[in-house]
Amino acid sequence: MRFAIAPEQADFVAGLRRLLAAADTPAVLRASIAGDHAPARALWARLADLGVSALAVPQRYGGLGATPVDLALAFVELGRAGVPGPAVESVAILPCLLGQVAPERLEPLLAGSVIATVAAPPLAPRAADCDAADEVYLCEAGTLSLAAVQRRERSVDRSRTLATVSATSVLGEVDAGAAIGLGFLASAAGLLGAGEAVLEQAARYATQRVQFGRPIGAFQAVKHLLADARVGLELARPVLFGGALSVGTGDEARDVSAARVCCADAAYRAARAALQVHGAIGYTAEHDLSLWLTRIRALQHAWGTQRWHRSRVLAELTG
Amino acid sequence: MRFAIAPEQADFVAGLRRLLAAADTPAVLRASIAGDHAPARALWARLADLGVSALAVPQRYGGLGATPVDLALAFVELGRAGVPGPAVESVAILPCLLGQVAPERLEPLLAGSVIATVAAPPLAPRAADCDAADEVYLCEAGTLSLAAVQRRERSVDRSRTLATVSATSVLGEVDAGAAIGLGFLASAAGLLGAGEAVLEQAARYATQRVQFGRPIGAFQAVKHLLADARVGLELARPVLFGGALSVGTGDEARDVSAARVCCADAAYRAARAALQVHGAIGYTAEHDLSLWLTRIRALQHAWGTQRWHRSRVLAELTG
Amino acid sequence: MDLDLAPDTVAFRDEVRAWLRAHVPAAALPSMDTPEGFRAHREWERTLADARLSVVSWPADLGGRDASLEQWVVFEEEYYRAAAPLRVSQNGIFLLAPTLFAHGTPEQLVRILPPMARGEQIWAQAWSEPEAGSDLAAIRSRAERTDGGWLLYGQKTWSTRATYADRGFGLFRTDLAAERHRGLTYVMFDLRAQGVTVRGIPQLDGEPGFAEIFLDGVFVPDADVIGEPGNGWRVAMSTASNERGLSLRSPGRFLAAADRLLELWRRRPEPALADRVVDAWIGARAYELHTWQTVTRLADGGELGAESSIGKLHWSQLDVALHETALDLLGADGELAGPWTAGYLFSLAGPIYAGTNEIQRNVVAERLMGMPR
Amino acid sequence: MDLDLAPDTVAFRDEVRAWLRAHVPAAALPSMDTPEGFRAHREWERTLADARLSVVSWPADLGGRDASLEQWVVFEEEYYRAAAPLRVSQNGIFLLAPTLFAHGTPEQLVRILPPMARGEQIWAQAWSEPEAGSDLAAIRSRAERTDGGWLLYGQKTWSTRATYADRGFGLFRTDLAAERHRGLTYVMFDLRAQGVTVRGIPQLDGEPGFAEIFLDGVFVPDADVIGEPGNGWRVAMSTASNERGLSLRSPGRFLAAADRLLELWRRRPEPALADRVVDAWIGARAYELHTWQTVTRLADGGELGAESSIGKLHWSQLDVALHETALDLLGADGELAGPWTAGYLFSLAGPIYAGTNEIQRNVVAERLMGMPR
Repeated sequence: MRFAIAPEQADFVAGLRRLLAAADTPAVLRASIAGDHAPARALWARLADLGVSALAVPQRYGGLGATPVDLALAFVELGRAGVPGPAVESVAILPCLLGQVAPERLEPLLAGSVIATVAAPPLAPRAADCDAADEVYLCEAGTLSLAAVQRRERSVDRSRTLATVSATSVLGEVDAGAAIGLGFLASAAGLLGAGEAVLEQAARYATQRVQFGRPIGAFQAVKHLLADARVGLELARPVLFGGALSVGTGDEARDVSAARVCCADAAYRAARAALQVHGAIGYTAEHDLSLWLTRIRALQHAWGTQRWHRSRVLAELTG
Repeated sequence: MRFAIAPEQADFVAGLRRLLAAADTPAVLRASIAGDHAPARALWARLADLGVSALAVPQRYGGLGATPVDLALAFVELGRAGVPGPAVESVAILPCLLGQVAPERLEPLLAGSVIATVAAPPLAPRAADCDAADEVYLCEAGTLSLAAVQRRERSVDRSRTLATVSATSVLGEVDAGAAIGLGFLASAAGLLGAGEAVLEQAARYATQRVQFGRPIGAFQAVKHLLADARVGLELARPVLFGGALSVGTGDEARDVSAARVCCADAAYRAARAALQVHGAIGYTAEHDLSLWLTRIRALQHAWGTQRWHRSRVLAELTG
Repeated sequence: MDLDLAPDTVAFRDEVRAWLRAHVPAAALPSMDTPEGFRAHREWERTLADARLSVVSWPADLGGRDASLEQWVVFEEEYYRAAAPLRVSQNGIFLLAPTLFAHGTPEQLVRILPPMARGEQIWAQAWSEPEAGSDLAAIRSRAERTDGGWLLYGQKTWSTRATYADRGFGLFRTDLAAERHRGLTYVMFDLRAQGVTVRGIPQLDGEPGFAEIFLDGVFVPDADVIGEPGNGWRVAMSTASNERGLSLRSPGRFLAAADRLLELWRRRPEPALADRVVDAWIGARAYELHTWQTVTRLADGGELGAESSIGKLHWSQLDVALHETALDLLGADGELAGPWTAGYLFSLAGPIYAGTNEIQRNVVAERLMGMPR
Repeated sequence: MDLDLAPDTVAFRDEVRAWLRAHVPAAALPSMDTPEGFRAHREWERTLADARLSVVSWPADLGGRDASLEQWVVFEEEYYRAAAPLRVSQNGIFLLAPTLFAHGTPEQLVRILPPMARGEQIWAQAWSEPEAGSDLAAIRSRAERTDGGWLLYGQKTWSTRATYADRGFGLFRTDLAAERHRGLTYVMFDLRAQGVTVRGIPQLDGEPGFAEIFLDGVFVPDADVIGEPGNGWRVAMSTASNERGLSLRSPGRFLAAADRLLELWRRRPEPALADRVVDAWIGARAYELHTWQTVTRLADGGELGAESSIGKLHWSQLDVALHETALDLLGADGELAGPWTAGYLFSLAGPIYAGTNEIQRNVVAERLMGMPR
């Protein structure tokens, strides 16, 4: 029993974090909001160089065939940095789906030259971030198809575009469970990372912002708000990796959904605390915090709601 | 529209509060815990002199035929003082039930010479405080009966005794809705009063107890705990009286259950805050706070749970 | 004790209800934080004023109806129930006007209030500064004495509506030697005057709902100072109490939102969320009844005072919880931009503005419960 | 990264599980806060010790098995799952013993620990005083120098188990001139010695789970001081960290409670409470996984440190919420005195003892997040 990341995993995380810290992701997100996806594409290309897009592609197709733990580690960093999507879809879900029926489509995906997204009704009724994607898929009733955008809709997170899609050509029958399970895990990881990022921003702000003659972090109300959010994140992290270790076992449904519940709750609590600590400035679109706040809210509803994941855990526990 | 108590109601409340403040109710409760109900009986006799036991008895039977608002005002004070039961049963519910089928049994009840309790399965499967009562009734499936204790059980509130009962002789068919509705209202009022009492105790303690060189009430964490509890109680009070005004109207079920939900939640939150403010001393049976804490928890389950009342409100709103 | 509306209130309510049914635009107006939306909302104020419904609680000679508090609460309830447009004039009519009624000169009343009532002058509040958010006494913007008036210098921020509004009001330091609360003066100024620069600040939804105001020698005549110079803190506090209290957050808003939540529940029931739905409705109802209690107290000559902090803590938390519940009921659709997400983002500001909830809890604990400072 | 138990841990777990199945009393022992219950629990400690299962993590020559942390967590999980009796010796084995291992002399180890392991000496903690609850540095009880030892004077309170225990341990002021944390000495003393008066304090459930201890010239030999005189604060802090951390609240306790909650849910499902039931299980699981993370870190030579405050905040709130959920599921039966109400009342102490949660939040914010003091 060694429930800690290995040195080579820590190295991978450190490399990823360095790349992302230098990438000015807030500017990338703002460009996406303005409809300019070129900066996001450039960032994705650099992430592909580091192997991110090849993580979940099996080795027999030239990918890294990384473990779910590695995938989760990567998504924590993507979430922390606020990398625009479609990440869960392109990196976590589609490799597993395409490997089953259209492995020839994997190569550009793992190389990062193609970014793709997928809708999976009824759980994920819309394809996310299709404006930034080269390919759109539809996975419905056990069938994977290429798809075309029907109707665009806006998300509360202005850097996301959502669209209902319809199938244009059928690729074949797939077992979607494993693929979407990886999507749940990646979604949980991304939320944890985003939650950690907003709480760090809030803690930094609390030591700098002075009101009533003291840094606001000296007030017990602010301390306790931050501490409670920290507790949530600290407890969510091991549940995330417990979920990653359960992938492929009989406990996967229970443990991955538990991870998603914990990470999404902890991230949301951290976001609320961060906004309260920042006060009015956190409410402005100009402040970077806003990019994470709306994203964390939006992702509560993506790839299964909290309610859906909770009832899945309960069914596993009592079924 | 005058949503405030009238001067004569304020006088009644003040008189009741004076009597109860002088009655050393903690000692009365401790005697009840020890199985000695004589002090409780003596207190009940004094309350009867003030008219409390006659409040809900119709004037045609010699009672005061008081309004539901008056009844609620009285029960707030009984709850605040921690008067042992059976109060909801003897003062609020039974007058209305007995008036329908056995008005001759009202006279000793309103005089305070008889204290009575009642079970009403499935909502109230056990008769409360039967050890302190002279008469035990069973109201089940629209029939009111005299009843005998079958099996005693302990409550988490050690001053309450619960018992399953069985009918010994049938008194007649009753419409129990109105009677039990008054019970809900009285239960809500008692909880509000108990909540106000524990919060006042906590606020007093917070100004006296010194830790780290300051009264603990100077710490923001303590202030905010108290303030949040206070908000709950302040918002519950108008809902209680809104419920009282709705009795007999088409909104009664909705508004009385809403009152019970608000008052019970606010009281419970106040109890938890009071315990946290007191620290270990609040956890001791020797401290008076303990008498209210266990009572507030017990009463969450009496005359309808919070869940039951919430689903009643929702049914009224959406049915 | 009763909750029965007076006969004239019932008549007034029926009139308001009928008028709103006939006049509220079928399609929602564009956001008032866009130029075209601001114009549309300004026109709506004019429409309201033509029916003498824009400022019902004001005296008749200033454009109102001398409505009682009871009638005002009923008006607001009807207004929100009808889903009528948000009030672009709210900073003026709910924040500035009460201050003028309490401290303004007769000349100020007749000059300022009628155009406010007709939407011809839209007012922006200018309370906060970069270093004075919750801590208003830390204000640094100043007004220097000049011939016949004052010159304003400094920076205001989080100024709601200021992007498109006509005039602003706020506190300025007139005695630089005085400490914190002292030496502040309550000033009205023209947002189009020379020396004013307004920069819109986009909110979470991307629209510039508030703005920064830079003031560089902006002239303000003596006639536009409210109360005595140096006495601005006391003058402002009556406004602040109004902002936190009855005026800005009438129960109608939450009752209407709770009704929409129940409608959503009917269409998409989810048993696991039942209690949250019920609690949202109960919370709105509690705030309504709490408001009636306050209305009665004020009608009896009582003061709003520190108890307004209790109301603010309640409605601000209720509003967030109610909207979170709606988003959760919407399931995967909960992230779609629409009325529920707009209401949700708006609700998030509740625990922050008009005195953060942390400060309100201090007020409740210290002033109402006797905790040491 | 893995969660696979080592082969010897699996073997140990199987042994423990089999032994517990064979030996845990079918009927629960009477409360250890009654004289007969205390005796029964003391005997159970002896039974455990006979199987060398009373102090598995201790060295073999002191009655233990040199169990690894991994094995200890597994032992606790099995122990709670088997609903085995509460440990009447827990103050000794979880609070005092770690202090002795860190600061005791070899003589103290061999004299104190074996009888502790066999339940022959039951220890009570004596931390708090009437004026020093959360603020341990405010301790006033004192130890005066005398020939060959010390004389204890003063009063201790909230002393868990002291009503029936044999010996106690705590901090005493030995240098009256020193400020707060300084001048304190860590002392073990006999609860039956001359000059000791113990008065049981009934808890919410009416049983004397803790006691006041009055000390009037109680003699303690030098051999019963742990560490250097005057250095007691530092010595105690290692115990306090243990109290808050891994030792006292093993995840097994909450996993077992969550399993019972799920069992209750199966019998009395209530859809509106579904999410609370799930969250209780997830919370227990999270604490288990968090503990495995800590076990790994400690095995790598890391320290528990301020992170133990995170665990304490989590489990204490989880425990209350889990029991509240159970009571709510029980409906009208929720007020009946029984295992769930007993667990509920016990859980209410969690946010208070071993450093209140308010203090734990300060620790998290200040030491882990860099907030100013």
